[in-house]
Amino acid sequence: MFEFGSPREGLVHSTSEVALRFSIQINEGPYTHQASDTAYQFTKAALEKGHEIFRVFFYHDGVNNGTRYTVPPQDDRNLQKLWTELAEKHKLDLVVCIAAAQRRGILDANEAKRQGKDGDNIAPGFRISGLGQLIEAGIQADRLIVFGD
Amino acid sequence: MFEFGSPREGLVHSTSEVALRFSIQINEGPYTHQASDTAYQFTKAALEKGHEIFRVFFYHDGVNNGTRYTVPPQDDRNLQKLWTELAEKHKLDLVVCIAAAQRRGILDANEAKRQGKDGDNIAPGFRISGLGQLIEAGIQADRLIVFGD
Amino acid sequence: MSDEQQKKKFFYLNRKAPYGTIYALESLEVVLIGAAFEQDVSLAFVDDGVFQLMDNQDAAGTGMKGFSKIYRALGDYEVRKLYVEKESLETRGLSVEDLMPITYEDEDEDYAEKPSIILVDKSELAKIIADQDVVMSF
Amino acid sequence: MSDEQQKKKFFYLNRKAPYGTIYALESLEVVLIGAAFEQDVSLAFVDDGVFQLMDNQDAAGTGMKGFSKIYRALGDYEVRKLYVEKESLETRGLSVEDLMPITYEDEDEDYAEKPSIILVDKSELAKIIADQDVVMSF
Amino acid sequence: MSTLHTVNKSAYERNALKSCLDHALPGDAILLIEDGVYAARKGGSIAPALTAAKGNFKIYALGPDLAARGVVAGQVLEGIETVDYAGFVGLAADATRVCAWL
Amino acid sequence: MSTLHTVNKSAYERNALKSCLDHALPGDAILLIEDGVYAARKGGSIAPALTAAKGNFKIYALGPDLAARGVVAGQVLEGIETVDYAGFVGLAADATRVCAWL
Repeated sequence: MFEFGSPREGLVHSTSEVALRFSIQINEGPYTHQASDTAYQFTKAALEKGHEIFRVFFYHDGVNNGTRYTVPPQDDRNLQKLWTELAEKHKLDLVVCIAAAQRRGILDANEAKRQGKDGDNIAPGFRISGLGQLIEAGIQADRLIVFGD
Repeated sequence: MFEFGSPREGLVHSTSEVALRFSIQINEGPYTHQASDTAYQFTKAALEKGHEIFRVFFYHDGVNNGTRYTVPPQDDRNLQKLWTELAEKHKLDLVVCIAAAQRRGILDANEAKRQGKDGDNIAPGFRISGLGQLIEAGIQADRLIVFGD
Repeated sequence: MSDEQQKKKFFYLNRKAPYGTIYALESLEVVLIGAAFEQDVSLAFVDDGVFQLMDNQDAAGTGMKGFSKIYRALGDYEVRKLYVEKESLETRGLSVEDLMPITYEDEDEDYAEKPSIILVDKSELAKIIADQDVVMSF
Repeated sequence: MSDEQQKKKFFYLNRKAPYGTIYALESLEVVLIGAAFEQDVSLAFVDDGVFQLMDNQDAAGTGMKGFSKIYRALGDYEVRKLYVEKESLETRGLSVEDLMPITYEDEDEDYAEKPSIILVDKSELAKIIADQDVVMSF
Repeated sequence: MSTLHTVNKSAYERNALKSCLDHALPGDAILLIEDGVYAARKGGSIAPALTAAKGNFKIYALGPDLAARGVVAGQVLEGIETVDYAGFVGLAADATRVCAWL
Repeated sequence: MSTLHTVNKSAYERNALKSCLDHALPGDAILLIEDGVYAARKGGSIAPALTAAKGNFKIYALGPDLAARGVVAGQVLEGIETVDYAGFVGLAADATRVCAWL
């Protein structure tokens, strides 16, 4: 893991800041609330400062960030793509809560098959898993940051 | 249209109540907020009293009521199915706003094709259309009732 | 029913701040589409809704799309009545000078530019609501 | 890192009323799953969160699924610390008698039934928050 | 020519009920639904404001929402009438317009 | 051993900031984000409470959120420091835990 040796551009005026492991929880869907935007900017900034992101966990309506069916207006940001690209670049673990996803209609191929649905809509870079992954994210990280409504 | 001649079980103590034409606007997704539940109970009660429902318009996160991919817990209500069944029974016009749906990943077969997506998730009984349908619902109905957050 | 009879008073009640949630933006999208229907349209900005009209909005740093320019364009859509509640401004330490200038061109007066923002107090707004046919809340 | 060192203080901050939104229910789902991880768990009910614990909840008429029984079962999951804020109760005209009785069996005292609800005031709760490792907000 | 106002937010958390009371006219009906029904409970800090408002408005609370939240019959403020969904429809029909304070 | 508290709600609409101020300890940091930043604007009715709180806590506001909402530099209350997303990360790193008042 990257350790801060000397002051760098973009670092805050913190004297104590060393590389930490963050977990991120996102509770709201894209566009409807700013939570996903703020979480994305925070995650990007943390990575740029050399911190580790242990996991990004999508809960409640946050699971709606993980559908590849969104088609936002062309002059607007595409939050799903932003997350997918950030995950690809930094090997992020983007986890969509299975219980929350079932209530809200987010499916991967496995879930679709298991539930007898005729298709799935999960976006690249996201995976569906259980709430235990959120608890583990809390245990393994130095800080858990919650973005919600 | 049904007119109230004499007092009936279940009618409120209104002396003036005649059959009216209602439009319903739903702004929130199922489960996350109670708005869809309340709107459903209101719509059902209005129909049982002999009123007409001109249109149910799903806006903002309300569009998420219209995905057939939801799999709520077995002991819980399935709001999408409740709406689909009510629409079937009473020939309701359930309209999902296209602009809101695009942001949130709700697609019908036409939209999927037009946007180059590999599948769709719209539920039976729902159709995707423009915001003009909401304005028309306001114009044509005696009352527009908004359920939201 | 004639076309004239079909003309209804549409009232958009905006009580939420912009950007934190999408309601302000998606409310505007309804207003723009609704303008084509040639109804009698007015908008009200109450409580945190008054923040929607603040001048100098620049969303670029958040990654979100700014949309404050749309309010300025409402006059072009013949949306000319933007009621702003005085008490809501005062509580937030705002005056009308803190808001965007929003105007329309009056075709009856040689296209003179006139302000669309109408300051009202609570009791005036209460009476305006009581005069509407359709209230859409955001 | 040993298993002992891995044990963290998990704190669930519940500030929302039940039923109007899903946060109360989905917060409970995290608590139940989290119980299997054998961390040091406590829940706090503050502001409208205290409404979650009201007795006599019956959601049948709304069509929604009632879930108040889950709170009573928390003791079986070894979730035994439910901090309820006095000031939040008082503002809402509630006393602890208006809340569900929630208990756990203390295996160290011959499985005596003990109350899980712990009344605290604001300043006590502030200190409890300052002692946590992980704060999950709902 | 009256308005039905609906309030679905907890008055302890948000300003929707206050704003509604500020903008209703004498003779209007106010219906508390969803989390809005907590305001109808006796003893809370919002109760005096609601009791004062009863002189000007007809105030209702949705029964199924009260029951879901554990607000039982004897706890509802005097003068607030409980209605079911059919009653909600009736109130909407009786009014000239419905204004939601979201 | 301090806490970073985040507040993302308008203090004019909800009680999140008030509740945060009631539960922060001296030396804690409070970061206003999203609609929470309106509280940092001079002249509003919440300003005195925030000014009083500055004696006990370090109060920050997220710059990009201020800018989005049209709160320009001179309008921010004295003593409230503006940070960017990197600064937000730094505050989270400096604290022992982060508590969101949603």
